[in-house]
Amino acid sequence: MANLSIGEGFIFTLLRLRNYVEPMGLLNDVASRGASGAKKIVGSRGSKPPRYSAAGLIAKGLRGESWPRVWRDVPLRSAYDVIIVGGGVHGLATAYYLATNHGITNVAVLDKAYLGSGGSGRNTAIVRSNYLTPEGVAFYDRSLALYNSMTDDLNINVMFSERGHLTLAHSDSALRTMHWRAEVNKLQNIDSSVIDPQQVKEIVPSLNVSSDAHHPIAGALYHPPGGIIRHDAVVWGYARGADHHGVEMHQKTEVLDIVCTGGEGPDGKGRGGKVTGVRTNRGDVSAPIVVNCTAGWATLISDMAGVRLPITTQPLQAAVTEPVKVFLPAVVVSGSLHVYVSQTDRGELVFGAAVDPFTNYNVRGSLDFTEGLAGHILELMPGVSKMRLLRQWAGLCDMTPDYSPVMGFTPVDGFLCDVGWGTYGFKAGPVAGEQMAECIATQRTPKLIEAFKLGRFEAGRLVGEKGAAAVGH
Amino acid sequence: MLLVPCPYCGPRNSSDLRHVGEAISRPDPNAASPEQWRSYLYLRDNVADWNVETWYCTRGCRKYFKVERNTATNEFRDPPMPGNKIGGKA
Amino acid sequence: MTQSHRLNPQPGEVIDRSAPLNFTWNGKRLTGFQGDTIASALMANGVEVVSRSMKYHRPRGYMTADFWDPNGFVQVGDEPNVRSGHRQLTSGITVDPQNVWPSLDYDVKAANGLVGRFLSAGFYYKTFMKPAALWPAFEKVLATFAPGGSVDLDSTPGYYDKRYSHPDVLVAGGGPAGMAAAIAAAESGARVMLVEHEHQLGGHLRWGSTADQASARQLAESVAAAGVEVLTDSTVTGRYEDSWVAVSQRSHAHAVERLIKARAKVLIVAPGLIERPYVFAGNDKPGVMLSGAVRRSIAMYATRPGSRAVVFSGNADGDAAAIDLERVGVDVAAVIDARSGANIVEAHGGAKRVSSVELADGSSIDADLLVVAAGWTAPTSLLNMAGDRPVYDASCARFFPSATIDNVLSCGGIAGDGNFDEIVAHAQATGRLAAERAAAVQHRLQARTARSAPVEFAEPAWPADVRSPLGRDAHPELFQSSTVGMVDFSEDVSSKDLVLAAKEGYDSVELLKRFTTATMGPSQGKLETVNTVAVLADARGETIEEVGTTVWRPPYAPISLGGLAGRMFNPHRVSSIHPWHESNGQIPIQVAAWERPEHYGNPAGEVTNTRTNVGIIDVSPLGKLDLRGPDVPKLLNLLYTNKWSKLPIGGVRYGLMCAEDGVVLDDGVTGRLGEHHYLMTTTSSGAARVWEWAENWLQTEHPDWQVHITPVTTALSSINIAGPKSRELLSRLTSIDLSREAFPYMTLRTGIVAGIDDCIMWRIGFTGELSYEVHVPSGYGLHVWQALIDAGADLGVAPFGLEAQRIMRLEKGHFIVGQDTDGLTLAVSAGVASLIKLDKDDFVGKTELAWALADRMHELPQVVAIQTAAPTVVPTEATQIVRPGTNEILGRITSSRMSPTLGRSICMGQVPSSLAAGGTALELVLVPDGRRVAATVLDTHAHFDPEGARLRA
Amino acid sequence: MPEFESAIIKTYAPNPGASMFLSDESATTKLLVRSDQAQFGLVFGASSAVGEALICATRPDEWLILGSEPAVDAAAAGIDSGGFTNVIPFTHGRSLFRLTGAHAAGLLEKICGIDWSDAMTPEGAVTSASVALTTCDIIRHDRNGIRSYLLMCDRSFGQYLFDALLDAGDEFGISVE
Repeated sequence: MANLSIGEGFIFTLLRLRNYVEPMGLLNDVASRGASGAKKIVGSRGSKPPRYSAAGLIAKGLRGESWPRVWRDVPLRSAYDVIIVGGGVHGLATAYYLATNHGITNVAVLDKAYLGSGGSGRNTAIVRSNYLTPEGVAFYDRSLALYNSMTDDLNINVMFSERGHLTLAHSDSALRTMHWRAEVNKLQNIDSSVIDPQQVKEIVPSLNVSSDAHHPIAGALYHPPGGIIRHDAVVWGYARGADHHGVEMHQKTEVLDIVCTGGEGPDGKGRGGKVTGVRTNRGDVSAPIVVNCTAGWATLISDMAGVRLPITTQPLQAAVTEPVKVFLPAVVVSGSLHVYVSQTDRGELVFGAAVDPFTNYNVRGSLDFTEGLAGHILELMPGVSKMRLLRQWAGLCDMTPDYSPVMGFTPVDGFLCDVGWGTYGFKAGPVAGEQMAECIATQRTPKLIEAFKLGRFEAGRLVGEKGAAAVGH
Repeated sequence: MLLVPCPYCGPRNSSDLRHVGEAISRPDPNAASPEQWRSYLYLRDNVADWNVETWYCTRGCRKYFKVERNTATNEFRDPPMPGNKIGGKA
Repeated sequence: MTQSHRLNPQPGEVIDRSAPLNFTWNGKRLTGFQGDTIASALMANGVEVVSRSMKYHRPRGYMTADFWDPNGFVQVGDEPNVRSGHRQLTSGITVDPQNVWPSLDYDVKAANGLVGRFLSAGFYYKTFMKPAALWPAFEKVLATFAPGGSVDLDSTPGYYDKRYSHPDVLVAGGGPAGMAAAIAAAESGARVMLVEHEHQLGGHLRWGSTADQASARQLAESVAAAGVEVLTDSTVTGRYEDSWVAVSQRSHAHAVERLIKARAKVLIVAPGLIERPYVFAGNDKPGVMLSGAVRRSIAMYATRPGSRAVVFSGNADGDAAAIDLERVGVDVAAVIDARSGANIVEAHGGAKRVSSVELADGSSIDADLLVVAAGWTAPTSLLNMAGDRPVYDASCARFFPSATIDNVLSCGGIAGDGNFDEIVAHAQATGRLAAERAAAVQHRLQARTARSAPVEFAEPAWPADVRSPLGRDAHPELFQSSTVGMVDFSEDVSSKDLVLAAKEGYDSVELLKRFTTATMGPSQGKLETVNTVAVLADARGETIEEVGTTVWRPPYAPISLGGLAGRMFNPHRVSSIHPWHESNGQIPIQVAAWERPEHYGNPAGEVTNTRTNVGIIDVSPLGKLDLRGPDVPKLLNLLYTNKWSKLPIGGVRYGLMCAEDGVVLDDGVTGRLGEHHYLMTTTSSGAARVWEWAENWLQTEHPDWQVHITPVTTALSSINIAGPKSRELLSRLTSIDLSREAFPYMTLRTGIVAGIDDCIMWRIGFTGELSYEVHVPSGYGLHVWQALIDAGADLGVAPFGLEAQRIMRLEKGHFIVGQDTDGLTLAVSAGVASLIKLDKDDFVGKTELAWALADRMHELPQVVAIQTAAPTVVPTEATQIVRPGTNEILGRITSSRMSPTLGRSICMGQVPSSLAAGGTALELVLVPDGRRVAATVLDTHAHFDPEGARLRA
Repeated sequence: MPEFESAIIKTYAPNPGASMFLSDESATTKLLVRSDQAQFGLVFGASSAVGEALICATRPDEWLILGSEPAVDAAAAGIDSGGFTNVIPFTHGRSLFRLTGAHAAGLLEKICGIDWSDAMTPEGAVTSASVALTTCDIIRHDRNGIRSYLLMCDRSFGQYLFDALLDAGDEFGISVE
């Protein structure tokens, strides 16, 4: 196990120094530093960009002006202090907190497509913190807190709708698991309790709570702080915030290889090695730290550094209906029926389900998914049979054996992971970014993610969320 | 709905089978190191490419079999339905 | 109200004037004809405004008057979002406008239009932020802008249905090309399914010349003659992997909607082209219609779309619309020929109708109808789903397929242009090619399928595509005028919104789409995509080809949840004794698919009777596997943690199974019936899993072992007879010697019970009582049960259910896999150390268990029996065990009951090893009030009769 | 011995004039042969009459003998007991139904994903598949030139499947025989 934590001994002097010596004048610092190859920052924010506000909207509306770019479009440079692979919520949040909490701004976020094109833009935007294990609860509770203040922090309305989250139980054993979660939650001061079918009906009148349903509702875990959020706004908000601090976002920039030296594998990769940079479709870029935030593509990226991960990739499908007048006030999840549903402010029902039954990297979506989904939804809410499914899509999930992430250092020095999020990635984005930033900046594993280290698999100490997996989302 | 080439039944809808996972071999349980054993338990290649995997024909012949599938395209080697191939310019 | 806008009979009209139909619109009674769509009936009645737009609540009239019309959504009875341009009128329906408040004519939210310039796309991201406390209130206001109709939550689903199909060739689109392809394929010997979205075959021929209409009829007759299965008012909604094609059939005689799942050997995509709107100021005003809408209105529905028209024409269809209008007496004020560079810049008018059209030269023409013919969108959805990425051809101003897909062929307008004969000839060649390729696919499927008829010839070579491609007609690039207009009508997104968003950095198609919601509305970009891309290209100073397009995702057209769900199947299992339970007061419980008695009214009484007299329980759902072969002991040794080599014939043994990570998987008893014959029982829920598990080990790791596993769960009805009088009861029904000496604990006997041969009896005791489990051939299960009831009246025999069994097993301290253990519980934590035999050469999970026993026991939890200090307190299952005085979680209660036998509460739970010793004090946090109570760990798992004297009696 | 009781416990009013029929033949004697030897010269997917019994190759290493008890006994004499072979009485394990009618394939097409065309599932073909979400062995066994199928499922699902077949057959005018 000792050899798995090599990265923690590594001291990143430059970053540390800058962090402590000059935490404020960040842009100047980045721009003046020749060592990392930064000559001149093209398009760097000269002054603070205008804040979003109603007054601003009116002023711009009157003058017919457009807003400045949400993030700059700048050339890719040849060196950075940190390269983050994957421009989703996790990668962008990591960059944002590196800049804001630690003053590390010579950072590039690379995405092979456009920002938010992976799971961040494909999830069903549910947030909650009523997990099963104390580790999970503490972690997601921090995430929920960050989501709660995000509109203010990022100055973009992420439209967090704290509407309550219901996880239905259709059997005694499911109800027992709900009680288990509720009790763990309560002991950590999370608002979470088990309610009976009548209370379920009062909160969500469209649910069929009759006992002669095929899968009668035996009760539910009710979590009032859970809700939905506008996922794209979270992506754009972090990107905009990171950009304000000098972080660069590079879209259509695909990492083709990770360059290492000294490792026991081919080309200096693997255990004992050290990262020196990445090869991309737009040229080579050097960096002493490379962070893998690529969800479904996680093993493909980590393979480039010679690091094997306990991850399989399985699509998670979702779908949306045409809009109708709003009738569903809360997020409803049924683990045993493999479905979750919420209604957007636009009136669409947004559905998700369980991951596909076999590994693959295909996001085309299947008919079986929509059939199963509709059947299960109608068992729960027979009144919606005439609503129409408008669109279906899929995202790639990085599934781990214990339904918990892999975070922090790896056996390759300078190569860090924030992956293995399975179906929970979006909920965790803010806290994952915050903790990864701390991990990079301090070169120590923060306590909140101690349980999620890669080494736990080789040590045989899995995280207990496995028990709650069946009732996920 | 994939058409899975069961070597016994012939092509079958994937809902008639269960995907067992990547074909892996079991280390000697009495000699394996923790690293080897837990690699066997938890680590998978998870390539986005051709991969040998095991399926179980649940609703059909009830045989376990190995088959090669491209996890990026979901194409099977020597596919039961020829013609899925996407070519160049129309 | 008369049908004021109905024309004299037209030669191709699809309405039946002899069949008038009454309906109400917006509270008014109107009349239409059989064959009308709701839209055509409304237009015939002179209705001009049918809806309000989503954001600005601008009045909207019919623009395309077909399925895709973004303005034509109406509520019909309890059905929201009905496409009035497509749905046929039926007698007596109630049709109402949607998205209006308080009414269609006076909509208060239309005021949004006045502040429109502040409500640019994505405005909500930039405001409503301060004060944060008010956001929930803002959110409620935003939610009232939700477009769409209303659902009636009390409505019950109608009869929906599904069907599989295996056509050789499936043709999507019943226009001239689709029909010609279907005929040619069928004449080449293929089984063909032809699916048409509209109510009639014929495509654009339906609103063409008399000759066109005659051609359509002729083709349709040939389709029928060729034996093609024709589905009209049906849509191919998706093409999924391995040519799995979804068809939504709305025209089925019995079902509201039927989903057909077709494994089409070849799919022909022939959806034709969709006419595209033009972006200019006022382009969403009522009275602005696309040329196809105007021509359909006249030719098919005999309705007059206006009285004075301006026609903006970029193609022959626009010209034809002008001719059609003149023919039926509409004053065509001007034809603005885009091909000669003329342009329109704005449709002027009041709130409800166009009144004049302003041209690029500054002139203005009075008109109440502006007909636009600006070009076509190729609906390439099905090709996208098959992996094609269409590319833009600037000379034709539309996208074309870019790739060849061997089993997806396209013909008709999506593939190119030509005159009727050229289109038909290409389609026929496509049909023949499809049939040939389908034959090649059929050959391979048939040759490889075990049950199929033998194939008589070698697999044919893959038929090459030797079709001559269709030509392409030049078309001017007509996307937007010099003015700002609506691009996405259902989302109220204008060209200015798109330009501003692009400048703000949302400048790739996907980001733009997400930020502005353009193309995300109900027509999913069928009308909007190309204009969106064109506006973006213009803003970026690039070509459309460079900007590219978005991926069209399934479904091609929205499909109802009822249709997708179909009839719902919920397989339901019962034992052979079920009729008795039903007529004897069972309170049933559903456990997975099984329905079984939870109790018969008084579970505590059932416990007491069993402990005092004798009880019988139907345990038929218990998983049972018949194992035969010389290597069964090897298999048992591998699957179970304990040893099986020395189990004698007639012996029964308990075993625990683990997965390779050492986690408890299942448990049960296995008995040896003969030299090479065993019967294994599993948990009810684990039956299927254990069977597959055992087969996996046999087939993949040990194919050389000779073992046959046969599931016999429902071949045998299983009855447990428990209690001090069970021996007496059973002895009345069998001649087998049941004495303690002749038939000791943990042995089995076979023989006759209640006259039934081939019964298996084993003496085991999950309840802790003297008990016999009898396995009876299922055809006689009910007979044996009834015989036990009848024979034991004087002994006090009574049935007991699952709940009484759960209480008794907890009294006795037996854990339940999956309840007292969880997904991480290693076998070494289950308190059955004596069953883990590390001296065996191998067993599943051994490696992990050996390591755990060597050095991890201190960090692993233990399953223990627990009792609360106060005997009346029954902690809810899942009650947490904490470090006293803190919220630190140490463990939890996994099972708990009030014990009728002991008159106190009893529990089982998981605690850390350090707290597992008997006598250890625990603190529990009760549900729901958080009250903290004391409890103690017991020395053994058993709360009752720990020595096992009763079951050995 | 008391009478064998089928899993079909509901009673139905038969309509002799119907165009499609479903009958419960669960009492048929069923004998399972598991063997690594080819039996009766039948390869997986085929069936054949042996005397009055019907022998179906239901799995690559499994054969099922159906018929009256004497017929099955007679046929069982032909089992090659060489190699690794076991014979397992299976009468009680399965419900057995017969579906007969010109549109019988049309009914199955509603609840089962198998291709029922003559080329793919000819007379005598044996397959197994999900029917209304239960696993069934299905044998095409036409009667007097009329399409007919034998369907077998786990006995505990019998009543459920019987009703699911009747429901699916409603549009074809099905009746219990």
